[in-house]
Amino acid sequence: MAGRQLACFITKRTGSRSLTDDPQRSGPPLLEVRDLNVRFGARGRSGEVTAVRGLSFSIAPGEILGLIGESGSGKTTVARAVMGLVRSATGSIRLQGREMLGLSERELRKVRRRLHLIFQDPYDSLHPGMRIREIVEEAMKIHRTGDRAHRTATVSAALEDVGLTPSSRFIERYPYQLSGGQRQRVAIARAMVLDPALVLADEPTSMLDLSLRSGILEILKRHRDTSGTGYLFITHDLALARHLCDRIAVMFGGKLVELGPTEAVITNPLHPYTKLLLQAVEELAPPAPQEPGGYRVSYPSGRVKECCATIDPELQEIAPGHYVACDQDDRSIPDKSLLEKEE
Amino acid sequence: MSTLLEVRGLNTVYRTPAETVRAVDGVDLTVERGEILGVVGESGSGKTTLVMSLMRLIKPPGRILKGGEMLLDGEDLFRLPRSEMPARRGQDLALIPQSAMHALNPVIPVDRQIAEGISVHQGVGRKAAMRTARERLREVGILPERHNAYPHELSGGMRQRCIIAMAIANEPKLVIADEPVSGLDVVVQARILRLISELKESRGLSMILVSHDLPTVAKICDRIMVMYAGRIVETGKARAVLDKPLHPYTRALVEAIPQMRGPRQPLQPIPGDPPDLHNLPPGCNFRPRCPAAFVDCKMVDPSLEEAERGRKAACLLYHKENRK
Amino acid sequence: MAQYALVVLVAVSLNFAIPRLAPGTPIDYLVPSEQVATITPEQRERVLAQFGLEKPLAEQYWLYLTGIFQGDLGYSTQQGRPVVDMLLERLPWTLVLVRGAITLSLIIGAGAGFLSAARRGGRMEVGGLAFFMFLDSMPPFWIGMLLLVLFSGYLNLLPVFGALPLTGAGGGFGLTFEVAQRLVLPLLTLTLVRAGWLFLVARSSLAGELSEDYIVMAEAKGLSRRRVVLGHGVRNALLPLMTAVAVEAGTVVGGATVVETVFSYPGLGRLIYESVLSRDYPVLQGAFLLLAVGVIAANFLADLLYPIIDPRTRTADVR
Amino acid sequence: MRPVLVGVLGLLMLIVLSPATGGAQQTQEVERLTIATEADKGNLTPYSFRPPPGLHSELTNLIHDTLFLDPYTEEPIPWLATEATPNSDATTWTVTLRDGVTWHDGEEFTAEDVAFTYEYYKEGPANRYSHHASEVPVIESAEALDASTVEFTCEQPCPTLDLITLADLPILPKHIWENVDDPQTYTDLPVGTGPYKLVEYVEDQSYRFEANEDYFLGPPTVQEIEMPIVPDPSSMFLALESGQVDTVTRNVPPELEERLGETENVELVEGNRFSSIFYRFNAERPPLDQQEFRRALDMAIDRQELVDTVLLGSGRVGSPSFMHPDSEWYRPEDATFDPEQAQTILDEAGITDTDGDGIRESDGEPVSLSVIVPANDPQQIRTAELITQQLEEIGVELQVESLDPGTLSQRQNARDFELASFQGVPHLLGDPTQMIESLESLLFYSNPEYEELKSEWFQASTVEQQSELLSEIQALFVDDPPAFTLYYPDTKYAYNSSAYDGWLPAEGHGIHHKWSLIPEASEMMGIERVSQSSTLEENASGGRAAVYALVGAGVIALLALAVLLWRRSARKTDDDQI
Amino acid sequence: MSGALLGRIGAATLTLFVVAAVFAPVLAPYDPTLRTAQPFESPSLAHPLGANDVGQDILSELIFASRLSLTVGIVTACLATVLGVTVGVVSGYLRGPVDGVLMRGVDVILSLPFLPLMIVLTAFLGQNTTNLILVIGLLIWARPARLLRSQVLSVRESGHVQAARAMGATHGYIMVRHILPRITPLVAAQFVRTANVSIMLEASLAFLGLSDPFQKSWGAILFYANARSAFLADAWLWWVLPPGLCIAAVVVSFAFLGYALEERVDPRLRSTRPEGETLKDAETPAPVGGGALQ
Repeated sequence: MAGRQLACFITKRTGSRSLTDDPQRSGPPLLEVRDLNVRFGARGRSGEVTAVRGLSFSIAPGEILGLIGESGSGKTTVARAVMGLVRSATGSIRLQGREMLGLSERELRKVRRRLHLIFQDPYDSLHPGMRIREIVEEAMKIHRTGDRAHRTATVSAALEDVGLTPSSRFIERYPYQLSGGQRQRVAIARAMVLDPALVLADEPTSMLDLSLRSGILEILKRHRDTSGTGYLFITHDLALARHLCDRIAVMFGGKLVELGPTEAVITNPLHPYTKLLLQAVEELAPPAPQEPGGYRVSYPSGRVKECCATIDPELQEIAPGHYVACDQDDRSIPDKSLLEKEE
Repeated sequence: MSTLLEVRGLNTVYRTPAETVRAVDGVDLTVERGEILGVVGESGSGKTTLVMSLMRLIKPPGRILKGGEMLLDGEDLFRLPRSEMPARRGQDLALIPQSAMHALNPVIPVDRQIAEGISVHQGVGRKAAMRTARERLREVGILPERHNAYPHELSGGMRQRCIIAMAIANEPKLVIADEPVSGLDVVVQARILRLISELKESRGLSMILVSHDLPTVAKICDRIMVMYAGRIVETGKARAVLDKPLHPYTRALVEAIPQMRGPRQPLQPIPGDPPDLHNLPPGCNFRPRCPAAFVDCKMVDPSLEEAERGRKAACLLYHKENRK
Repeated sequence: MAQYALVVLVAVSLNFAIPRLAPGTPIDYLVPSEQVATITPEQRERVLAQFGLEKPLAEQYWLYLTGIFQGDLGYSTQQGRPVVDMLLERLPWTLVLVRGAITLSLIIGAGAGFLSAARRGGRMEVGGLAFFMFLDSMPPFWIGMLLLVLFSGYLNLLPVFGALPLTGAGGGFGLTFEVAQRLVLPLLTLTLVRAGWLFLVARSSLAGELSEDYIVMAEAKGLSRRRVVLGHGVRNALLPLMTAVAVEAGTVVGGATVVETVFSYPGLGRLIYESVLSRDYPVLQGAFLLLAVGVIAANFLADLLYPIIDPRTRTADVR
Repeated sequence: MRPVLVGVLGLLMLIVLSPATGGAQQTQEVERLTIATEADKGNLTPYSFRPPPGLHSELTNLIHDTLFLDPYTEEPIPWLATEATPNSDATTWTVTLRDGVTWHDGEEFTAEDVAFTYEYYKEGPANRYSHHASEVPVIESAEALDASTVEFTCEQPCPTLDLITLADLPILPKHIWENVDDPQTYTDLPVGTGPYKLVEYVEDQSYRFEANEDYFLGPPTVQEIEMPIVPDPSSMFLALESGQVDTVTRNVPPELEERLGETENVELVEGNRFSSIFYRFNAERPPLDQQEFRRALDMAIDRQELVDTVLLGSGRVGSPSFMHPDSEWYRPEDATFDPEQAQTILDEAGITDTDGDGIRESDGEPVSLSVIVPANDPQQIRTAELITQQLEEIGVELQVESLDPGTLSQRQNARDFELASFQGVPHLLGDPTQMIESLESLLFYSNPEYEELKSEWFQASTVEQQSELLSEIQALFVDDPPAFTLYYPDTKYAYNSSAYDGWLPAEGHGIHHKWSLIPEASEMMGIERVSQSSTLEENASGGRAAVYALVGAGVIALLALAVLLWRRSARKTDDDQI
Repeated sequence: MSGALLGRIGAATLTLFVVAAVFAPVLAPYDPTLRTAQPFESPSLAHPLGANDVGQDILSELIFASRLSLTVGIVTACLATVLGVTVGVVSGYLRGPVDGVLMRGVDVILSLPFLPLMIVLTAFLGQNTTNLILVIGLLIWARPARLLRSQVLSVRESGHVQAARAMGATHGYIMVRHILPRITPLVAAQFVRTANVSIMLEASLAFLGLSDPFQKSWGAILFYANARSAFLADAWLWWVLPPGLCIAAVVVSFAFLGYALEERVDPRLRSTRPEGETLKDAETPAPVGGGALQ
């Protein structure tokens, strides 16, 4: 994974003060993650991997935070840690002010009622042997909410909400009878029935065709708008994040390297990795169909200074609400060949 | 430029006692020398079947129907006896398959896998083949110390590079790439595409690049073909297709691309579901999802006709009788 | 490693306990039955003492364990010979038979299985599949008896019993030939019995490999179908097959009991069977130990071997 | 793959098609004889005894000799001894030994060896023979008076010492056995004075004997004996049929008599080996503790049906006398089969069916007995099955438990059984001293009258007295049998007459023993060797030809089918496919 | 395709035997425990397969024997499957130390020599059908357990299991509602496989004379046939071939059925793939981004 040369992207530890709130919003955060560390493998053994280090961020009610990073950057681990599915997590995760780390399995199960996780693979995340109705109402059954009639009504409403209309057409079907897009809608409907405070969406569109992605994004957005649910939206696709998210957090090598309002991060990326990511997206983006207007990034060239190999910089606030973990004055893009090797 | 490949009337069906599914339905295509032809289509549009048909690697119950032709440098590969195909694959036609993660034999070092193809086609010894293989690996940017690595020791991007090295090992006339970058991280995607562009420049590579991702294709391809439900619905120069999509489906695809620039606009989803080849609607296949559909679309199955200069579309909107 | 040691220890302990759980003691067999009831306690003690069976169980167990490490498995209560000698005497015969049967059935079963997987969809394929499954389903003793009746009885071509020619004299080719003649039927029986199973394993593993993407890639490289199937498919399908065979090779030593009985073949299986009937604890313990160690060693070997043939399993964190 | 297969098949065919070994010689001086035996009996010392099946003493006695000929003869026939003279009350015997006898290793055979052997049997660990020196009779001492005279002293009169004891116990070479502390783990090949030397013993595989050219009665008729161990009966007779062995030690089961009789060169002879199947009972368990009940059971058993069904008629019904009808000591007494009488006896004993379920009750408990039988002997299992049905007739339920031999002996030894099926061996059925002892030790027989007769028997100083007492004892068995003898199966043996036909059917022993191989023995024992004249040539039966045809047709049909399928699948072509 | 055909053949054959077993008293011409013919009688119209050594009708014996063989097969398979599934699911789902302990136990069982052990155990427990079933069942669960465990290991990583956990479902709920249904086809295949094995083991034990000799079973018929030299006489045609063929037929029909089931679980085994699968599989884009759960 991350080599020594890239250590400069990796902060030692974020300060203890809660610096990662969105300055625009007031009130207590919905989710507050502080100094999260996750290790895998036996402690001290050669197989030990630190997947997440010193991560801190928060999500306000009704906010969509985009967590960006490439595979292996630890973003899925963050979601799993928040769900309490990772035993080896340390630090602090507070949901609506309540500490979740260290809860017993029994208590965790109760807390999970207020959380929901949407998975990447709609083929895999729905039980192939259960009907759509059973899948959607499962959470209610597990938490013993409502009677049968209420559950059925809720399921129908949720299916209609995600655009599976009329719901009666889908309710008795099995997942294999649905297309990928429809399945992902079912997964979203399943997330909605218990009216969770926070939804964690882990690459919910990456397995879908382009033509279906936007539909899913719109549903999520609408749900946030109507319910005030907070979202942690995990993706590797900066363009998607730009369309959906209020704020963006960029992860690299298990660390948060940049965090800020979406437009600020995209128009003014500070961390070299963010810049690299933007450059790649730029490279991949099609030639604009209309006359390109506005912003075009140009990157100063330069090399990573030696210090980055040894210093583990902390997140610092550069602009209001815009944080970066890099000590360089000219936060230049790193040598390409350096990254090339790290593929 | 001269024409390298000309395919006419390619029909590939999957035939079982229960039903016959036309996965590739009367496709014509041409590739010029030194050109990259992009083929775009979503799940179930028959892209992969097209690729495998061109390689003549369709396995039962799939079969390529007689009557089509595939002229490579003027020679009809569909008329060759099956036993001669292995000699052509890798030599005339090379494949970059869909999943780089699984396309390498997990128990053989990558350089030997590449050398295998070289020694078969060039009839050289093991050592010479290995030399060539390593040369190719260097060319695609694999450091020498990783040449004898096993596939699982390499990252996704590096594996994809190996596959590319394998494809160009025998300097084939045509490379057919099926989703060469899907499944990779953005940064890596960018690099792989850059590599392909570079190879095109340096080697004058001719290529068919198949993808579900319009932006990817648009970026490096010279021409684009859009596939829908086993058919070509639009062709044209990449730039032109992107700037001014003709077919409603193409237009929808373009509009669904999230933009990094400009104001944030709500994305326009394409309504409905991807086509189900087992159960196609009468008339135009795209009609159920088409915002511009009119009465005739239900009855007439539009053919691919020239809509503008150098552009073709399979949509009644552009048929002569409708253009007034 | 420690886990293997633990498994061996538990297996070894069970091997100590199981024969002793069965009713009956060697004394019932050592002394003519008309006398057992009348022999005095001293006489009884004396007979048992010769085999260390008069001691308390805990002590017997301890002696058994320490004996194992010294390569001493005690004396047979029936033969009065060191168990180690007896086992070593039987082992070659079992190995010749079983190893031969595995090799042959591997050639026949796996060969046909690979062929079947490589040529899918033919009429022969279903027929072959059904045929080998039928082979797999026939009771070994039954096949053995039928073969015996056919070849030794009706056709009178092959010797009926034993492993060694009767005229112990001679040597060289003649002896080898005689031994081979006597090996034919049991070998054939075991081969037939195991070929079906190997056919299925081989077929499914090659079928699995052939549906992998790298096979398509190998074909796209321009390799001939033959080369793709042999060089890539079969090559990779051999891994699971070899592991299966390695693991099975450990157990098969005990599994030949029935066939060895039918053909009066002096293998370990028959020794075990007879020792069970005569409650020959030391021999049973020794034989069970040998089998358990065989199985565990085969498993261990397979575990060791696997990373060598399959580089994917070499990295430590892959479980 | 295909060439490999062809190669393997070729190799197999090569092996298959080459002729099997085994040929026969016509001369009376036979070079080699192959005798299949059914069980491994260790290294054939007197201590390597194992329970049946299989011959033990017959094999041991190929190597070892006894002082007198064998325990089942009418008169003592001197063997290693030339003479044995008792004193007046038959408590002391003076035995004169043959001169010029040597052990296989060349050492001279002397009186020291004899004295040593008896002391060794008496003092050492128990074996199959030792109780004849330590229990019945109790030999106080065996003393070598000089090189060729031994004096035996018994605690009580022992009139049958020369006839039985001295005829039964094999003599061991002192110079070897005096160094053997633990005979159970003695694994060297034995040394004896007998007509054969054991030259090779492959455990569980075979024995090989060579003639002792210096045998005191002259060299035996057969130079070499191969004795493969073939536990499976089918294999054994198959081997005989196909000429791979010349004779087998297992007696011919009734169902094979006809077939073997028809086989070319194979002859059957009644070997007169003593054998019986009897049920011993545990007289401690009620209601078996009542003599009337036992008598009723005995009466309810239809022995003729057993013989007809299980033995297909090849056998004799069991007699309460217990001993074998052909034994010199047998006193004919007939068993009564009378189920009605049995019912009456039960009724009178108060064992009646009170609840009308067809099963009688005794002390309020239904009379349900169990019999334990060896699981590996279907004849005995079938017998039990029939008896179950017979006892049902008189309202007694019998349950059969078939047990493996180990469990069976354990249950019997622990007296954890009600009825137990048992196979009588020659030793038990032909040797009165053994029977007297076994009545208590094996059968737990106790009867006040018998006790009296027994002590008289021990005091008797002549054979005649003992014989008379034995008659009285056997008469006693009619009303109070020590066991239910069911039947005495015929013991026919099969041999290849072209290989050797000098077999001697010796009373109690069958035909596979050293006397069959010693020219002098026939005259000494007064038994005719089996004659050649009765040989009847017969062709293979039509049935076998039919089977050949059937198998052949099957194979051809299969081949044809395979070829057809192969061609059909090959003809399948693609139509519109590229 | 081939699997479905074989599966149908297997099911049909098995049905035949089940019918024979259930309606044995109706179908069998005689009571197999009664002596209705002469011992060793050759086949005749009255006794199509002749009579055995005590004159019982062999055809009736065969028909009644299907009861025991099938009962042993099915009951043992139930026992072994329940054990195997429980251990496999618990072990694979919970992992950790529980898994370690259970799997070492499985290793031990697998390392024990089967047939000899069964000989010892039946000798110890007594030769009756219940014990036989117990012994076979207790010995053969280990293989299915190990197989199922590996399947559970992969199922437990699948999205819907993670989703259920994330929803706050208990372990018990997940194992029953999510894991079990997913491994059902494999369980069915294993059930069939164990039935297969236990019928064969029963036959072998009976042949060695180590089962209850009064229970009519095919192995026991062969035991008597062998002991009464049927192999040597022409009687092998009607006394030896039929029971052996019955065993083979039942076992092979179980095997066919099992194969058909396995083929459904693992489409790679199929002779030809249904086209729907081909298209879907081939064209579903591979996961992108942080797919691998570290």
